[in-house]
Amino acid sequence: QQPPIKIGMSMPQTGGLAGGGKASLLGIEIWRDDVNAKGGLLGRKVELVVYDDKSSASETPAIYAKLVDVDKVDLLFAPYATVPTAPIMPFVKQRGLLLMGNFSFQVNSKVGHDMWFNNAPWGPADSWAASFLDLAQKAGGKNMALLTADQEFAQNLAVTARDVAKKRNIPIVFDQVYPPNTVEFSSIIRALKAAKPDIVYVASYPPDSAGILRAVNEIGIGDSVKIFGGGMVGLQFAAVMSNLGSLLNGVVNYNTWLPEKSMYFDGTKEFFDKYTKRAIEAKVDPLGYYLAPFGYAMGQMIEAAVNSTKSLDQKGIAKYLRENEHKTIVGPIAFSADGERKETATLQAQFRGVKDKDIEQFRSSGKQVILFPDKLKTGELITPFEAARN
Amino acid sequence: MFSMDLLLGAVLLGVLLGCFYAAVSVGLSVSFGLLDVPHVAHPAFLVMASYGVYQLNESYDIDPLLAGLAITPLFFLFGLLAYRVYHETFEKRGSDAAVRGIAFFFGIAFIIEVLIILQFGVDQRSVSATYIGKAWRFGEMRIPIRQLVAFAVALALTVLLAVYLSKTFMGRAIRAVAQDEEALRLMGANPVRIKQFAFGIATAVLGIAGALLIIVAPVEPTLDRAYIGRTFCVVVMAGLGSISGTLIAAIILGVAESIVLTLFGASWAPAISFAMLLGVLAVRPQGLLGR
Amino acid sequence: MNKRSHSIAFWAGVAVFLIAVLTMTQIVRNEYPFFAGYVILQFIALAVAWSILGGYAGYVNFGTNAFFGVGVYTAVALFKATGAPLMLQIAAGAVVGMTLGFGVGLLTLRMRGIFFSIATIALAIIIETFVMNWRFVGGAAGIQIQRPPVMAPFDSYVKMLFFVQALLAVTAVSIARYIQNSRIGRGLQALRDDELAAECTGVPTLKLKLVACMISGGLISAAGAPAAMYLQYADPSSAFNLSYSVSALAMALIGGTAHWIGPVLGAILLGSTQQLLAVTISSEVNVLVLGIMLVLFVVGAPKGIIGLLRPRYRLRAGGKP
Amino acid sequence: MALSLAIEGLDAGYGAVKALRGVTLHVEAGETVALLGTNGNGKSTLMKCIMGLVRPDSGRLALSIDGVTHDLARLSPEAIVDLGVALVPEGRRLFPKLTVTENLMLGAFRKMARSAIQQNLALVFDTFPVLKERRDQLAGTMSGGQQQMLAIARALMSSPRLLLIDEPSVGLSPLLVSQTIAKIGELKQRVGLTVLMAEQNFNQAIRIADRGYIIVHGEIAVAAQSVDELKANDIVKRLYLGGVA
Amino acid sequence: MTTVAAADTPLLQVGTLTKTFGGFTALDNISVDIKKGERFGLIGPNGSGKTTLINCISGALRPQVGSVVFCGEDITQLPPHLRARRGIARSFQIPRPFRSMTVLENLMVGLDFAAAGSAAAEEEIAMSILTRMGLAAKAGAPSDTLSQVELRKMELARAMAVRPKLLISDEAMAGLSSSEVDEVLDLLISLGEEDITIIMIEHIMQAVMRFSERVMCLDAGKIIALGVPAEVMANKRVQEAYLGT
Ligand SMILES: Nc1ncnc2c1ncn2[C@@H]1O[C@H](COP(=O)(O)OP(=O)(O)OP(=O)(O)O)[C@@H](O)[C@H]1O
Ligand SMILES: Nc1ncnc2c1ncn2[C@@H]1O[C@H](COP(=O)(O)OP(=O)(O)OP(=O)(O)O)[C@@H](O)[C@H]1O
Ligand SMILES: [Mg+2]
Ligand SMILES: [Mg+2]
Repeated sequence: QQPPIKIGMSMPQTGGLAGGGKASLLGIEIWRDDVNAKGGLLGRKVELVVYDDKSSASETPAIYAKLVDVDKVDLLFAPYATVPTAPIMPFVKQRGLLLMGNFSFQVNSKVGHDMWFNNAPWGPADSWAASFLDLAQKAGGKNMALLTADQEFAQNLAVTARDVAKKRNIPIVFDQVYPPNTVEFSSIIRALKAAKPDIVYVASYPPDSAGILRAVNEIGIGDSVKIFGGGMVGLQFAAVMSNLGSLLNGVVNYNTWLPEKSMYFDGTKEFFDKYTKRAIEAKVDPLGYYLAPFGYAMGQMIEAAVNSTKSLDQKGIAKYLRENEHKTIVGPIAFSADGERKETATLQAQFRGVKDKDIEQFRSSGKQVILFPDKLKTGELITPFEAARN
Repeated sequence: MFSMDLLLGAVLLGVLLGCFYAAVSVGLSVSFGLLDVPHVAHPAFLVMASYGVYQLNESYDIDPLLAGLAITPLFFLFGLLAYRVYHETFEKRGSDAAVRGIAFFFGIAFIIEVLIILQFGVDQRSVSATYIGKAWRFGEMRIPIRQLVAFAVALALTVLLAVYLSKTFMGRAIRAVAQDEEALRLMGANPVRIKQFAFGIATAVLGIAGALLIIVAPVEPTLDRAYIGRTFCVVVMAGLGSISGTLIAAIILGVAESIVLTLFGASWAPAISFAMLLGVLAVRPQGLLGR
Repeated sequence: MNKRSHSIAFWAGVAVFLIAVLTMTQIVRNEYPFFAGYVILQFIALAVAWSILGGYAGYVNFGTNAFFGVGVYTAVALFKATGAPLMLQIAAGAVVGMTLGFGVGLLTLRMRGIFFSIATIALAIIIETFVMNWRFVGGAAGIQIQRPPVMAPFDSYVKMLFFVQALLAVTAVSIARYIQNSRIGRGLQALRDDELAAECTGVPTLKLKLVACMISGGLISAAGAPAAMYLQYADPSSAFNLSYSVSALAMALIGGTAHWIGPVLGAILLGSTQQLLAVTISSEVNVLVLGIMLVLFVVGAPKGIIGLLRPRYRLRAGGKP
Repeated sequence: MALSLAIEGLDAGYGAVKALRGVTLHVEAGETVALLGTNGNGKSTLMKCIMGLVRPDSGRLALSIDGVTHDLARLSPEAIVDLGVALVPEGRRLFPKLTVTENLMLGAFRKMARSAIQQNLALVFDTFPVLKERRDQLAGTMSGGQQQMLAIARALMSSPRLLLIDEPSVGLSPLLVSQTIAKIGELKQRVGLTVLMAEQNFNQAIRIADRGYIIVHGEIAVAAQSVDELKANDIVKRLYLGGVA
Repeated sequence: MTTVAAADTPLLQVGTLTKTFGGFTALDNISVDIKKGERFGLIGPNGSGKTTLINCISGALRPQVGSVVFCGEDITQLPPHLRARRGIARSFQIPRPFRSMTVLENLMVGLDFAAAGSAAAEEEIAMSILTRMGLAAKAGAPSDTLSQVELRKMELARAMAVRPKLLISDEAMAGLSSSEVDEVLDLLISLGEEDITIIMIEHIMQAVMRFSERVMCLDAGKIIALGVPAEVMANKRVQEAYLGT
């Protein structure tokens, strides 16, 4: 019996990122069980070594040092999200280690590590804002309001949004950054409404996304608004979605995977069957669309690379990952030189016909109609925003 | 972008927000302001109450405010128990209970956070009620009804507590107990029982405050950390133990936050409200209505 | 033992410790001990520095995170602007920390007890907000940092940081020990008990408070300054994390504040438990263990670990917030 | 109105410090008994034992009221206060951040006293007019002597039957000392108060005392049956009557 | 030995001092000179402003109007610790011990900061002061275990440890028996012989009479009498407001 192949990672299991971290980990665990059921990799079982980084950047350096130097893991996965990932980028570069990224945003742009591969569908940095503004301009949007959380992810989105707007000569009539832990958005929304924007681009964090939508519903946002949303983190999670219910209608927001017919690939359905069952026991997100399948896909890519290179040589694996397109449950994935997706596969989707207090409704198609990218599109934008809300 | 209308709206919304702050702080004003218990777990208790309300709302469809009222007796008992534990294991022995108490209650707060995570998971939770998500039209203005609810409840709570503390024998004993326990004993009152009872009240109030918290915005297990600064800020700015001061301080804070959010941009809001706290303390080191 | 031989023993101990640390960096290949050890040493420096103000003088500083973050961002700003070497970053961190300490010291003029503690929380939030809005150092999004090449005799940057942090911890301990044994210590203790009586007995309370704030603040910021190089990344929410405040206070109390060895023991215990928990019981349960430990210790050892070891330290333990 | 306090063989102290040794003493209804002794001899400790604030190591503490005997060593201070015992503690022990009125109202916490608040308030305001003037001042900002008055007044608010006073004259001006002592004497007549009083101002104390004890190193050295006997005692002569011209 | 001329310049000059609390005037235009080596008694009804006056002299309070000149230097704006270093020490009427320290350590604070010397010598001096105050047996006791009277004595001892030129005692003898009063008086008088100027606040008349070379009586913040003890005691206003005889 050969020793198992160890894959090491930290994962936020407490703190602000825990919700995503747990769902992501469950996706990876399902892959591990699948691959082990098939006899493992290179005939060896796969074992995960996972530590909690408490959603904090200051914990991860020591954890990854331990994974590499003490646990002597064979491969590294990154923790969910940007903040915990950022401090380990220089470390893996110095050590020449392969790192599979997990939904972080632009952490490799300054480091330039050539053995980094992000599983997220983000693609080029500006594609995100570009796709939203494409939709907005097509709907007749001429000026933009920007409301962003003072958090790294949202700020990164805001920066690209300002750039893209500038390039396209879209004036920004309102640009506010709100601090974490803001309780009440009524005041902010009143001010935003007073600016009479056509396009409202919101980059918010989970606790705030709900607050913003509530305030929008209560205070109103004005008939001028053609499109609302874009970068609201949180609206991908089942708990938030079922809380907000009908308040979601009309919002156009980014997503990564949705139960629309264009999104099913080889193994996708089987994956969600397993996930749904296990999520209940593990008390994690019951839908798990946003992160879990990408955790699984990360495993699939490693599986393919190891099986075809027939070794655990990290350079070889990196080379394979860089040069091939990979079939996964979230569709084909190909990487560009910086380790991000060659082409963006970040969805923009509009909520429609959502009722209150019902998680199950989100399992059926049509609740979130995909507007972008064209390849995956399942419907057209309803505009203006107010019209799309009923 | 400035307009009188916007300013007025900001003030109005700020008053409502302030009342909400008062409601979540007033218990602390008793437990910390009057009893000198360094209750840094107060916000954790608050979040726990919100989860209680959530549970009732979710499984029995009880109105969140009613649910808050329903768990109030439970929280009263919980407060009695919590104080008992604090007292027996701790206060009884240490002369420097105050600083160590901070560490103790931080420990308790961590434990509560984790227990909530184990029971409910890490996702956000919120409740539904007819008045959530609706607004009351007031001329041009639209005021969220959930904020009006917070306003009314906070006002009622503070008035009730203030009257209770100044007009009843028990209330006066509660205000005296931290100043000299032995002397209070000489008055024929058992200081431990008084403190326990007062702590019970301070915790019971959290039942309703917790309902408001989850009515106003969704909660998640570690939300308490965001409220440590805010609640202590309100209580200290008020002047320790002053109930009416708590309401005033909270409203000042709410209005300032709201004005800054509406007119100057949100990213400086926390700096400004806490700078105001420093300003108040610089002029009146004992707080607005402190003695 | 008399004072003199105490001193000789202490400095001999310091020398042995530093030599051991240096030797370790030369012979141990595995880097993990240095990553983890760095954090523990940092905790020692923080806890000892905190207790100079919080323990001796009884002014409970909740703003440890403010000083820590200021140290981090002084280093970041300096490094980004001039590429200054590590030692200069730390020195600058210490100076800025002392300046901030001076400001905090002025708060003690008017505010006693918990008012002071709350004011330090407020200060931390205000400074964090400033940093969040300061685009040069990356603002809220944080900033990634490329380490310069490591200097001899070290073969890895982390080992060097480990040694540097050991130096900082030793500095903090030496200063705390000096204060404790000098009349400054007695003056701080007197003003903790009764400021007016101390003043009327000839204790220059304002000066002592300012000195204590500046030393404590300078040391905390200095201990924070290398964190940017350690993480090779800095972001406001990590640098100004409230957990630094909680940990510093908890470690000092768990160890006991009557003697400088208390915070050291507390930091070693809590720091290594945290490190150990993070890599063993991996889930929310490790926070639970931490919470329970905190509660058990303050309950079970009212005078801290040193109170358990030497009951005569009954006096001087802890202050009023 | 039968009330008597009987103490037998009382030992008490603080850990290693033995403050009282075999103290035997009794106080009968309507009496005013003086307790003398130089500082640190255990007078206050004795008072605290009677109030239940210090638990005796051994000995008997019996308070009989209307034929019912209560073992004070087993009762809590609150229960003892409820029986109608009140102590004016040394060091005043006021609630510094409450006003004069609030301090007085707390004096009437005991259920029995609540109905008599108005009478008692009138009584103490009459005794110490300055308290009425300063009714809204915070107790902590009053002068030393004013605080002492407030402490006595607060104890009277509980309508006590047995009043223990630890050094009532400390910090009071000569005029107020004699007024206060006279007032205590008057109350004794008016409401049948029984008083046990530790008082160093011997000349004032014997104006109203019926008899007295001298406590030396925690032991009762002299139990005088009358004021004259006290005056004639050697220890008293040495401690209180000698020296100063 | 001091020259005649130097002895003539007052050690302490208080000029037109006025202190108000809110609307209440606690000190009203007080002027008084105190000579070097003088034993000065300060009396007055409760709340007449005695403590407030010495608070202004020691720097614990700042007067609204007026000046305090010590040894020819205007110290009105100096903080208390600098006044302590120049030689002004005081005791507190309501004791304010350093609770976390032993009695000996309490004294060491003053010796360390106001009268610095070598550590070993300091401890000796502290012990000798304690012995003179009759507190030697309590030197190692934590100060929070002292009785009230012991605390007052420690207050005085701690003030002495500052090695002052001017020692202000605020009712340090309250609660002492007359023989103990005598002992403390002897001590103070012997300090006076060492050229230390002493201001003593007391309500114990024998003590004031025996101790003071001059007595000043305050009433409602004003000086109503100032002179040799017998004169002041004979003053009609003093008798009405204060002595009551
Ligand atoms: N909490 C305590 N712990 C230890 N010893 C104490 C405590 N309280 C008092 N003592 C000691 O017990 C002895 C008796 O004290 P007590 O207060 O009863 O004396 P007293 O006769 O009232 O004296 P005084 O006239 O000074 O008030 C004193 O020596 C005192 O130091
Ligand atoms: N902080 C304060 N606020 C309001 N009034 C005050 C304050 N401090 C003192 N007073 C008042 O000033 C007056 C003078 O007080 P002071 O303490 O000087 O009296 P005293 O002469 O020392 O009296 P005693 O003999 O009773 O100690 C008193 O009426 C007192 O109530
Ligand atoms: Mg006594
Ligand atoms: Mg006085």
